[in-house]
Amino acid sequence: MKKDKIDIRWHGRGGQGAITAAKIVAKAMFVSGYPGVVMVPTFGTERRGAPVFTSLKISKEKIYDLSPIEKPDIIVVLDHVLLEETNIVSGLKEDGLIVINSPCSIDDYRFDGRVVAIADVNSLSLKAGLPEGMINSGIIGAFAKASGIIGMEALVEAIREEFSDRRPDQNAQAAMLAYENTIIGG
Amino acid sequence: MHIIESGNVAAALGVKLSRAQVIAAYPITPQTPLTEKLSEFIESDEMDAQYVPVESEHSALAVCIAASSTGARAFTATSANGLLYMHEQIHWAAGARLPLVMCVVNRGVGAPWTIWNDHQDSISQRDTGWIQIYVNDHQQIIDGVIKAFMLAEEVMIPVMLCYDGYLLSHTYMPFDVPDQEHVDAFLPPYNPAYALDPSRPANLNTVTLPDVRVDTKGRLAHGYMEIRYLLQEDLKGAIDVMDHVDERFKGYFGRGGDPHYETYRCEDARFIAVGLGSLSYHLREVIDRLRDEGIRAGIMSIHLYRPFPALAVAEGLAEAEGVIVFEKALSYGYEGALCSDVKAALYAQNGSRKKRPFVHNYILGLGGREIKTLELYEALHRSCTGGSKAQDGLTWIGLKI
Amino acid sequence: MHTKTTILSLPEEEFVNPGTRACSGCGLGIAYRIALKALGRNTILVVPPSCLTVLQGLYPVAATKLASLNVTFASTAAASTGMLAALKALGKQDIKVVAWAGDGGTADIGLQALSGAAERGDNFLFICYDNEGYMNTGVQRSGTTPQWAITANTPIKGKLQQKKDVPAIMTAHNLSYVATCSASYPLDLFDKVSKAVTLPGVKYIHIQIPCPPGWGFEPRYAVKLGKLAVETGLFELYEVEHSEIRLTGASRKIADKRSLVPVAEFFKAQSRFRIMNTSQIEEIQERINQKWVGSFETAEDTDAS
Amino acid sequence: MGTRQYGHKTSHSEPGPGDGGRTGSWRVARPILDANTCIPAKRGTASCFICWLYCPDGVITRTIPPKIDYEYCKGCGICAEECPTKAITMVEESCFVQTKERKR
Repeated sequence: MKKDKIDIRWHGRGGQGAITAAKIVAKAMFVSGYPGVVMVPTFGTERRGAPVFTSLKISKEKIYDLSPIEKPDIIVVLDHVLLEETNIVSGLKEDGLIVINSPCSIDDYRFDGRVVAIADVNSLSLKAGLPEGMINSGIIGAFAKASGIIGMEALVEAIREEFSDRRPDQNAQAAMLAYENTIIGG
Repeated sequence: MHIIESGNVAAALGVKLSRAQVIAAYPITPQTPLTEKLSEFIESDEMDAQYVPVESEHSALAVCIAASSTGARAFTATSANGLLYMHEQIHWAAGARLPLVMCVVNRGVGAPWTIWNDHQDSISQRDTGWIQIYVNDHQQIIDGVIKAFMLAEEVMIPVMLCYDGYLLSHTYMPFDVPDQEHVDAFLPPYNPAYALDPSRPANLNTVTLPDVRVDTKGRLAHGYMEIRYLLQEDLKGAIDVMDHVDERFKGYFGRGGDPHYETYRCEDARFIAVGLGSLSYHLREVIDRLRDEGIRAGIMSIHLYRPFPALAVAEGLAEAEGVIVFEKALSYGYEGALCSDVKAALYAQNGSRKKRPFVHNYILGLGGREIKTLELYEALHRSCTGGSKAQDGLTWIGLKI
Repeated sequence: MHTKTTILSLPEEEFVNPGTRACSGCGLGIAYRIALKALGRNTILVVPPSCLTVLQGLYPVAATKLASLNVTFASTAAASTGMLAALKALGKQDIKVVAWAGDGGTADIGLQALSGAAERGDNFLFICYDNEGYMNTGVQRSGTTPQWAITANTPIKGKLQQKKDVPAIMTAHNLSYVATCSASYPLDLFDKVSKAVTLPGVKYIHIQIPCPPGWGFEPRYAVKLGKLAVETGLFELYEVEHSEIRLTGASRKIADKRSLVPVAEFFKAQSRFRIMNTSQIEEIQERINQKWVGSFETAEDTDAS
Repeated sequence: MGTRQYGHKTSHSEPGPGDGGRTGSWRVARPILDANTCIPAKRGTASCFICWLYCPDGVITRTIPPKIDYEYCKGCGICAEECPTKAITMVEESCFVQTKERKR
């Protein structure tokens, strides 16, 4: 997926770190030659555990429209259970990609011909030495593998910077593991 | 150095770089991350300032008023009802001619409660004698804070720097953080002509009579009305001072050049949309689409709302056939306040023209109602193609009633 | 231990110019003059709207020789905090910040900011001069107006509620110093103000101010009325340090002598209490008696030691 | 900006006497001190000064004998009331007006 403008919508639960994940990708994209980067979180009374989403717009030019993404190129789902609760894939472009953190088989997911990528980020993150539930660095690895829009070097650097005082090595390792173990299908 | 951060962090960095000495704030969404960041800078000794966690917004401005009167550079920030709770103090700070800077992270006001963005909070403070500036992105926030201190201290009038709650405050985008060294060179320390001082005792803001009166040295001192007249004159003078500040800033940092308003594709425009804040950037998408369709439209994004640069605005709109004002606030019972201001500017400045442009007014996005690009397009298209008869008075966008 | 100030040791320098707009016989004039002597020149005052705003003078003439900042009604304590923060930022911490608010500006509209500053522990002295009503606006009731007082907005029945005990509220904030004073006991006032400014955090001094027009008596009796309030035991002079209350001056003497002047004498000297009947006076007398039981008992212990 | 040379742009007051004018004109009765009864005057030493202590307007000096500034004394009478030896008496202002007229 090599475009001048890419819209990525991140779905997670309050407290899961979807915003941080999107922010890390934003930083990495910015240093990789996309001067137009805007990350617009869900606004309002977020509560821990409630479904949230954040819009990450990436462009070769400055972005002036800060409205939420309605037709994403990529959807990233930090918790596969959310797929059952809300219509997460709404607006996903026909040639779009959906990246899911899920322990299930890739064959369990069908989205009208869109490309699906899954990684069991929960167990991979545990394997990397992160505490239970800390999956926002891992999902970045899966995103990188599935989208191919950005190299892991820039992402790992951005992850290390973001988590400089919170297990930078393990977070980087989680992203690497997820990158290596992402299955693409659909 | 470029970083990607939220608008609130951009503001906090601007305050830190400006070396504000006293900061007082009371938490209110969506301002909180800004003042939390400042408390973090101060507690970690990254910033040398006094942080006062007050018990109300009224007190936040009280702290700033007294600190500024005593000779310190002071900053506060708030939103919505917090700003309204300050109202008395807002007037006071202007009357006392204190160069405070306050970020207003725009939010709708209750009732009913809303935490989402519109401009009703700051627009309703337009008659207080403060300078009011609206910015459109994070670069303008951080630069705006630094410039605001200089402007405020040049004219001794407080400045409200307004930016959209959530849309800018909680959104992340890249911006350049100027070096401390350069900011120090640009913005000298605050050094007022008089600050409260036991060795030069004076009583400030004492009861002032309706008429002039002779002082202790036999000189004539003004009455209340002269003090207020001077505020008005100096506010008007601030329009030019803002030009100088912007020019100076450009000299140091290479950015700026649109102190009063920013235009996009207005050169040959038959129709010009007018707006404040991030909305005016959002409208660029629509302008591009209209241009693609052969409609010569442009957008004027007002930065300086008070003092209102009426002459410049009228000049900017002089060749337009239609002016379409998009607003996230309303002077209830009439129309959008900006629309009235634009009309007044056109009336006063373009009086000799045979034909003034039609002026349409759209109200949208109140209480955070999502502003869809398509709806903006439809509205602007309607105004541009329907001529002056398209819609008189005020039209709501996105209303589901 | 502070040595007690006498008239002869009281500083001669005056910090208030003559010819103020204060009413003839205004108790505030006495208290303000004396307190400023205790504060000295290296002080900045913070003043909300009140009779003091008028006493301090109209632009461009200042009756007070000290620097002073007029602030909005509700913001006195917060403004004091801001001034303090600026002085700290500018390295001028030797300058004393002293707030002077009336009872309305303290007990009513100013209480939130005062409580906030007290909780934060900002280092300034807050003086409430309590003339027991909104005298500057024409004698309306305030939170500290005593029960049964006729005021402009309790014109027939008098105030039905009892006086708000602000020093007790401030004591509950665990301040380093809380004291009550009266304009009629200037030396006690001088000593308390002198002591307060040496202590850390917010210090609170509550001064009772006889007000000839508001209370309804001839100006010449201003000092007498203030003394009567103390001698009847209705208003006590005390100070609180480390949560310990200690009676001072004339109130200490009452405890020692275990005798109170009947409170009826205080009420009868003022027209604001003209509607009070015997049973109302007796009820208040009983309240006063109850209040003093403890102090009389302690006095016995003191005598024994 | 302003056409007159005003000292300040804001309400900035500087200390000076007589903000309320010559407040001596408020007086209906004038305190007159009898040096024969006044304690410091009689003793010739610094003593008493209760009148100085209590004067709400600071118009009595701490001198021997104490002097009253009639330009600003509002005539409240607290000094007369509090004087322990009743050395100060309040005399109606009209008496002084008549005296002046007689002199003319």
